[in-house]
Amino acid sequence: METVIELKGVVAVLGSFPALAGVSLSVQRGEILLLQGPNGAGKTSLLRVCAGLMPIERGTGSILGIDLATNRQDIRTRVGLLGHTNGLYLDLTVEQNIQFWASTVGASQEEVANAMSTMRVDGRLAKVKAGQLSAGQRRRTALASLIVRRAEIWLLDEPHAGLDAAGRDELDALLRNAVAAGATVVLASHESERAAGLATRTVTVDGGGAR
Amino acid sequence: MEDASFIIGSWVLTFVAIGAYAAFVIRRGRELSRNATSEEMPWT
Amino acid sequence: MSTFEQRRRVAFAVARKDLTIEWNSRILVNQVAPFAAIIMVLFAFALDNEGILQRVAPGLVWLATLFSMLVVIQRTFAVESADGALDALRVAGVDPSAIFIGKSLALMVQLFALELLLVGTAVVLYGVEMSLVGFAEAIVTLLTATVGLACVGTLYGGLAAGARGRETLLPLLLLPVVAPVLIGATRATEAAFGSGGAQVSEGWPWILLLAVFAVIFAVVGSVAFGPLVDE
Amino acid sequence: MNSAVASPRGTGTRNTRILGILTIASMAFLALLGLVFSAEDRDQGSSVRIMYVHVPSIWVAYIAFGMTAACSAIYLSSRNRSLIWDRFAGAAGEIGVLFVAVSLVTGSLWGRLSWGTYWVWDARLTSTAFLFITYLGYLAVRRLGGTHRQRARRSAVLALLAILEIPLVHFSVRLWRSLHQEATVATGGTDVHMDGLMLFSLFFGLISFTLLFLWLVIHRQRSLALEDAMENRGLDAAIEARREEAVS
Repeated sequence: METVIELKGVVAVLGSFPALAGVSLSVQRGEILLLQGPNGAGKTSLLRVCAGLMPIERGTGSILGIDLATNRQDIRTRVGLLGHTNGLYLDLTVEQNIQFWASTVGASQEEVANAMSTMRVDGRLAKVKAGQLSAGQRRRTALASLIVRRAEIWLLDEPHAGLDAAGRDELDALLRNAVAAGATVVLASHESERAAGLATRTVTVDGGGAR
Repeated sequence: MEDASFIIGSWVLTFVAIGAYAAFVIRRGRELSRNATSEEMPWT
Repeated sequence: MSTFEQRRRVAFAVARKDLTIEWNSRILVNQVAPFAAIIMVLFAFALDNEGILQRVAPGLVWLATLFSMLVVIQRTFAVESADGALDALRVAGVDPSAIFIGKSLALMVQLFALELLLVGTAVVLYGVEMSLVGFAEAIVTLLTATVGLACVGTLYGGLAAGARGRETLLPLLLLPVVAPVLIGATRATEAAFGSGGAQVSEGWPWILLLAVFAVIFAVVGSVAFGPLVDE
Repeated sequence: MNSAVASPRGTGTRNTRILGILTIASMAFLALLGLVFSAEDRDQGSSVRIMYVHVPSIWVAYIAFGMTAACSAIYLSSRNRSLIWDRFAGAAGEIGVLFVAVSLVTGSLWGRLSWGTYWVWDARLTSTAFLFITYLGYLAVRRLGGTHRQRARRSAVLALLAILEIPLVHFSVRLWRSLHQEATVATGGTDVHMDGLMLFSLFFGLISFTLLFLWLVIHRQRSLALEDAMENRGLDAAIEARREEAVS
């Protein structure tokens, strides 16, 4: 198996607070890894480090074989992160948001249409401004714009939050499809029962470390 | 005499400003070096 | 590795996105433009003398532009950080220089519209009169000054936005840098307006200064934007 | 740890102490030269005595800002990106701001005596004021927080931008002033006819202020290094505390 995420003793700080206090983690291609742990354990920071968003202060790490310390910019094009925030422009409509993200990677109109129908944000919803959507609808829009980015590693922070039962089923199916197509998924979730059914492995994050 | 007070004033001001800054730098250094190890003070 | 073609596509996507946001929200039209117009009226209250107003109209136009520009820049980066879109852009690996060019382009369009409004206000409220050549010169001045302002505004706006909660830093960083634009654009506009007996021909050297400023900050900005905003 | 507790050493070494004594001695001698020995100027009278602190101050400020830019460039271009260059840049920037402020104030006092006004909109004065504000912004950006490397990169880029901006501002302010006839007020008043001793005093002032600058920048760099080290140590403790959370 190919190792896509390799962290050794990674420390990452928010201001002067060590959000990650020495995390070592190894993830193989094709895994669906569930991060569990209490609030403030460092799950979000761990995902942000893997996305190349947070610089690492100490330790070493590589994502898809690219060094986290030196080439974070190169990593970012190949991973997709759905954080606490959705990364949407609230004054753009659902369709305009997804179109924008599609145009940054050069995705086709067909891919946009597919992503929108997969996440059920097509039709009437497509013309609504993101600022007027419900939490679950925003989450689905964010997932749709994640789909068009064709990431190799999906990093998802509480992806189930705010989704209704049907939406959760669709998300699970989507992730399984993505993995079948060669992607890797790391997700943090409080919905442990549902996520455990989906995950191939579970890691507990606590006190800025992983076990 | 106005001239003299301006001249003395500018000299005094210059030296007071620099002196105060120098004192700040030295005191900060003393304070911080109290607990510092040799590795943290490569100049010693 | 992003090719030139990719970068151009992303830059235009970013510019179109920012302009669509303005089109959807009409913040510039409904809030910033009235604010700019109010500044012009307040100037008239403060300098209550028609002769003076006519004489200093060019300076007032550009001062009002700078103040409104601060608001516009803060708005264009608030849009990015409202729902973590700037983070999303960074994760998407979008080339920072393309973001810089795109956001600058959108800012140029918005600033230019704002300046046209301000010049119009000066003509109406302050009794400014222009010859045809003067009018052409005013337009060229607006264009070159706008390019410089937009580039430098995007550059420092990004820096201030990257440091969360420290948006108040923007005026301190930005206003000293745009001093050449204020000087150059004011003199060129004076020539165009004929304020204080200035000749139209006196304006062109100042426009050259504005052009140099614009070129320098367009080039430097696209290099420096990444390291300043990233992290 | 033990050796550190034994004697509080501060940021000084034998060499900086020698430099410090030299600086103090030459400052005292400069005061004698400037305030007692040197003659009054033919046109300006005794007010020329302000020159001996005013000109060296702005001289130091220029050296300091030059050093900030040079160290920032070295930081960005060096392979290992040693933070010592960032700290030298920061130390020099801070000292530069102090000396620009001193020269602005002494300059306006001198101006009051020789031109009868504290401030004229002369090109050099105006662009010096901009210099001051620009580097205040630089120092503000250094204090933004984040990791040391973030601070170093951000402020280094900003320092290079400042170097680019200064000539532009200076040039445009000069163009701006050249249109106004009153500009001669500034240049006309500063015509100082210097005899040998005055010239020597001024030259001596430049040297002793340069010594002062070196002494300050070395000490400041070291105390900044200590600040960074203490922050790192705070991080070590915080990491320990963070790990404890998991055990409980």
